[in-house]
Amino acid sequence: MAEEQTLKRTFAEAPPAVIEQRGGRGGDRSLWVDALGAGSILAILFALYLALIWAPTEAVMGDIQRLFYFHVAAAWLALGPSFGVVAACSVLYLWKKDLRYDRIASASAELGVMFTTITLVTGPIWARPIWGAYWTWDPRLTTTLVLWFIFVAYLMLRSAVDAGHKRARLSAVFGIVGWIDVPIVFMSIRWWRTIHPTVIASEGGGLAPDMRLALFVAIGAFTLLYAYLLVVRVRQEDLATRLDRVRHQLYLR
Amino acid sequence: MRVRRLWKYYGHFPALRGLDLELERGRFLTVFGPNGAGKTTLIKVLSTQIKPSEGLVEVGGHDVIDAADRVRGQIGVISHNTYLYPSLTAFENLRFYGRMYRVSDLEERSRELLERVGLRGREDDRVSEYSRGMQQRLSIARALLHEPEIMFLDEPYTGLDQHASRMLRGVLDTLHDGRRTIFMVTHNLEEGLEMCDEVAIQVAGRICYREPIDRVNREHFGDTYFDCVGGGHKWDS
Amino acid sequence: MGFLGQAWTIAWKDILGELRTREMVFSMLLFGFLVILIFNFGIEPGLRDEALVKPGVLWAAFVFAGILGLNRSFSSEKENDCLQGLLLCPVDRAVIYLGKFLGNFVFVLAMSLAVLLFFSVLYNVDVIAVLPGLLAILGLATIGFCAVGTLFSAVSVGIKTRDVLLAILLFPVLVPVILAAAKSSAFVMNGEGLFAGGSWLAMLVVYDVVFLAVSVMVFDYVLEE
Amino acid sequence: MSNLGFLAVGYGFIWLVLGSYVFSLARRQGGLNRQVDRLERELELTREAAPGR
Repeated sequence: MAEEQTLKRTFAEAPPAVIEQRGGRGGDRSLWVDALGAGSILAILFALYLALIWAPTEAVMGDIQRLFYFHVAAAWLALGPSFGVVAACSVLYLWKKDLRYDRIASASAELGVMFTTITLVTGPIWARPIWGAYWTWDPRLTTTLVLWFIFVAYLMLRSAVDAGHKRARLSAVFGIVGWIDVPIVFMSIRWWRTIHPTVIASEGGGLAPDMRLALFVAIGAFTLLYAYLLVVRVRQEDLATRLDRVRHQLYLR
Repeated sequence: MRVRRLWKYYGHFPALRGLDLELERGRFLTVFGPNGAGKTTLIKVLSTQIKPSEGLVEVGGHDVIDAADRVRGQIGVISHNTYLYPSLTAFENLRFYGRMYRVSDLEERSRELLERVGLRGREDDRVSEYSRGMQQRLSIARALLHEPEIMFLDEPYTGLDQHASRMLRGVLDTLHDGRRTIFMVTHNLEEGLEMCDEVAIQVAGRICYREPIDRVNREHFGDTYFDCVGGGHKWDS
Repeated sequence: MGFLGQAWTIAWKDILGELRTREMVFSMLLFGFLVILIFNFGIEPGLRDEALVKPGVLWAAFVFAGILGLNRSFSSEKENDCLQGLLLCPVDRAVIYLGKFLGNFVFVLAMSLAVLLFFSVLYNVDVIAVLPGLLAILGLATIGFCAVGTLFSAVSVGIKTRDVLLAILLFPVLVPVILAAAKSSAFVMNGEGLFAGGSWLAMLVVYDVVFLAVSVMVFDYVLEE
Repeated sequence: MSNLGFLAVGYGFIWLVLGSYVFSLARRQGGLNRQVDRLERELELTREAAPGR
């Protein structure tokens, strides 16, 4: 009898939750997200044009150097926004205890793995014809590899714990420790010999102005793409969480 | 002890749903309830082992979140888990916990408690060599080391033999001296009704019945209980 | 009894328990010996004299054997639900962290010393002559190893796949410790003295300070439920 | 492999990774939308069935 009553009551309470739900799904198609998506596609097409056609061929390295624009863009995203957002949201979660921050951190870590993978694979493809070897234990390469391991460990930790505040707490702690670790990793590996080309030399040399423009456009385009994918992914997680909650209300005994 | 609109979620599952409870100093309250009613969750929230999701919880006049260490200092917990280190001896276990609680005259106090739970002479044996009943008795001594004002008992009779149960009853009897607050949860009606001043029944994360013991009809308490658990007409209102 | 006294009480409880059962240190030791043995077969005899090879082997052995101890650190508290009993004590969570850290530090250091002895015999390294330098490095590296290791051991304790997970979490974060320890002990073993690799020592110190501080700060969140 | 060959492989890889991630996002979104639809249908049904509502 009690069960029947609860059931009725929760069902009666449920519709608003689902309306909220519908708003959520509609929200995924909201204008600014669409605009962000369209903008990132256009920006990437433009960046492709600049990188492949417009930018001059590098005198020493040849055409392979054209890989560099997106390689650097991916590396920037991996080390900068992706990991930064993971760490910032980890701190925010521990502070505010709002699971939304946890969802943002997890989405950003996923994107981080993707961009780190792109960096790690395009690097050797570029290095092979230039340095004659796919891999060198150069600081930047090695740090990126360690970064990749930290991202993957973060995601593995998440997959090993059931969703909820416990998972959020544990992964936040790991995210923070990992983020603090990366600069130290970089420092420690830098005290080895460096053969990685310096991208933007301090005295302004190194890169022709046209190339620099192409590089910045590529970075901008990838950052837009990152923002778009992050928003889409976080909204998915939000929706999945709401779905879970409604379903739980419904089937609660 | 004061609990107001206490909610505890595990994921989306609410183990405690807006539970209200008050217990005066010096009273002995037994909470009954079927499995899954959230009894252990309640005791864990009260004893600062888990944090409440929502609501206000005060134990011994202190908030369990803001003043957790204050609360911890004045409560003793006896559960079906003994919290004893199996590779250490009984005496070493007491010494460890005594130091953690900053108990003064620890040696003397340990000896006295070991006497009280009938483990004198076995204090230098490792806990792993103890029987379940002896471990539980030592666990009682451990919980009493710092002379807590408030005792929490979570199914304390589980897995105890005759001797140990009797011992536990005797210890509870001496503890129940009008100054100490005792809070016990159990699903065993017989043992639960024995010494308490007040009785409550918890179903589905809420308290649905609460009476002083002298207004409880012992013979028919079983019916009351099953009415509550099975019917649940009270907890909805 | 003060802050450190209580932390030491926790550590001593772990050490005493270990002295009784000898489960962990023994398996750590054996594992460390085995790693050194295996590496011996993996490296060509001629290469063995290269400056960085020997310390590399040594540190690989320490890390692999040490992680066994970290794994047990919090899972040993699971028996009889002792971790709950410990959490019920009216002590700051930082004290619990420091206590577990101290215990781990003692275990890992004891294991390292024995493995070092074994290593010096098998790889013909005269460790006695360079012992003070090696000990300093060993101590600093073990602090860093246990600082992060104790934290992650607590993170992984409630997880089914905790043994593997701990290694996956810990190794990438430990890269600076391993690098710095191997590099600076290479200097020491070459007879150049402890301060020839001064910047590496500085890195170890920085790592230790940073991660001890961070761990103390975030440990509260790991155990909270 | 020629210089341009390496370039093609590199660019191919980048877009392959990005494409497959976007594809997986789209699939997940499809699954979520289906779940929402199903839940709404169920709710319609139970609301009609519940008396007094």
